[in-house]
Amino acid sequence: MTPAPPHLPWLTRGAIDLARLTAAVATVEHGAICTFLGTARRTSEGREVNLLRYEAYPEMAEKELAAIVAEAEQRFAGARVAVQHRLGDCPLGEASVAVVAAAPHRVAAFAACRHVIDAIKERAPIWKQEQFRDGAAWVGDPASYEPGARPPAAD
Amino acid sequence: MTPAPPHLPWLTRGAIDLARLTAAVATVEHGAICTFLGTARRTSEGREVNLLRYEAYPEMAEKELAAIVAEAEQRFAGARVAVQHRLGDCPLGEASVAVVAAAPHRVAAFAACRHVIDAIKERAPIWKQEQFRDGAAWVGDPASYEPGARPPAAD
Amino acid sequence: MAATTHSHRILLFAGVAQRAGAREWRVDVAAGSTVAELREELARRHPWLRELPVAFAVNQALAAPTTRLAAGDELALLPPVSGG
Amino acid sequence: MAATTHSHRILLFAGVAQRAGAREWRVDVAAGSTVAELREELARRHPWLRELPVAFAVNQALAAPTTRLAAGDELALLPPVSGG
Repeated sequence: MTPAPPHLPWLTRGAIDLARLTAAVATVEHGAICTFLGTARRTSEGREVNLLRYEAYPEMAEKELAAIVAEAEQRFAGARVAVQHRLGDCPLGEASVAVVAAAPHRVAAFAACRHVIDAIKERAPIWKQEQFRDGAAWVGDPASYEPGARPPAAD
Repeated sequence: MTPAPPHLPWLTRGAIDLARLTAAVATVEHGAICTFLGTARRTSEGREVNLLRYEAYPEMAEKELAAIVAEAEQRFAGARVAVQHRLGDCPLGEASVAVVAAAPHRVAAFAACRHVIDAIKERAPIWKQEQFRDGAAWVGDPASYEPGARPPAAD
Repeated sequence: MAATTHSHRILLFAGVAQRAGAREWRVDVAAGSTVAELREELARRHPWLRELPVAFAVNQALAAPTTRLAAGDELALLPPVSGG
Repeated sequence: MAATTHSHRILLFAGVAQRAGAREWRVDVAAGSTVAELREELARRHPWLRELPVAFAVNQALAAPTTRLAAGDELALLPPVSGG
């Protein structure tokens, strides 16, 4: 048995360190590592995005991410999973979420990685705001569009 | 349109640089990056492996990898894929193959990545030798087992 | 005997916080009230809530409409999630 | 008229190279021979080839048994692949 991975924060305000996440789960008994990065896209439904901003209910999001990972590790034989989600401002091209699934073989690595990102998008209490040149909107909540809202200076 | 990715070698004798592969395909129009790393496992069918050694028919392997990538980019909308396979000695825990698939959305990124690694394992003229304490064997060719064969010094 | 009431903090997020212009609300609810009753009470005060498919969390877990609220419960209003 | 023959290099890899103790073979084949005929000729000289499900590549592409060999073709014997 390999020791439990060192605890990494589920939520982070800075850039995601993929190498650190990978090191937290990969061992010499894992022949397969499947990684998913969600990155900030410039175009959303034809509109140009300047920046994404993420907000969470942090205590609940941490519990939910831990539950999703535990579920995947139980369901997919030998899989170990690391996850990190970014909060606050996420510049274009940078990762807002990373999932790393290590497993003895590739089928389980792909399945665990896919399960975790799907579950995060479905269940984790995290919200994405798209910042446009002339306003901002919470994704999935189009009535939230605020014309004139501009991204404030980075914190 | 984004420019074509700079050419990276399909085959490499040193460690695989995942960040470089990712940079070669990811753009701000890609919201999803799915990566697969095949890594050298310590245990193979109950036997302890010291080292993997890879050999290829290099000219044909390069053509085959390019064809597999072109196929995936055509089949999965908006996907761009980078691949690198290691040759020579691959120490335990290090990556022998990396596939990076960037796409506008996650379904295509996962599908392209999975397609490419499956096709590599099925079609690329590349061979893996497992080096044990007391011999070595080419995977899929058990009659090739050579007792007494030991890993020579790294080249 | 007069009905007992509890005072609750309700955490607000994303588009809900934006519309509310606040990060939390305080409400008093009668002891033994359900999540459905709380939702109705909030919607009476903030009619725009009816347009949004919000969920409720009680003590950091999704709660069913039939869940009964107890003193000290941490409540939250969750608009449709969009992480990832 | 005497049959023309071509001289071919055949590249060997992995377990095949190991058994052959060589990285390539040279063979003369009659003009117009097929891959199946070449395989039969090689198996006559190296009976262990019959135990291995080897494939043939002609000019760096997998070749069918019916493929005809031409002068200058680059040939290779491919044992079962195991990359990844």
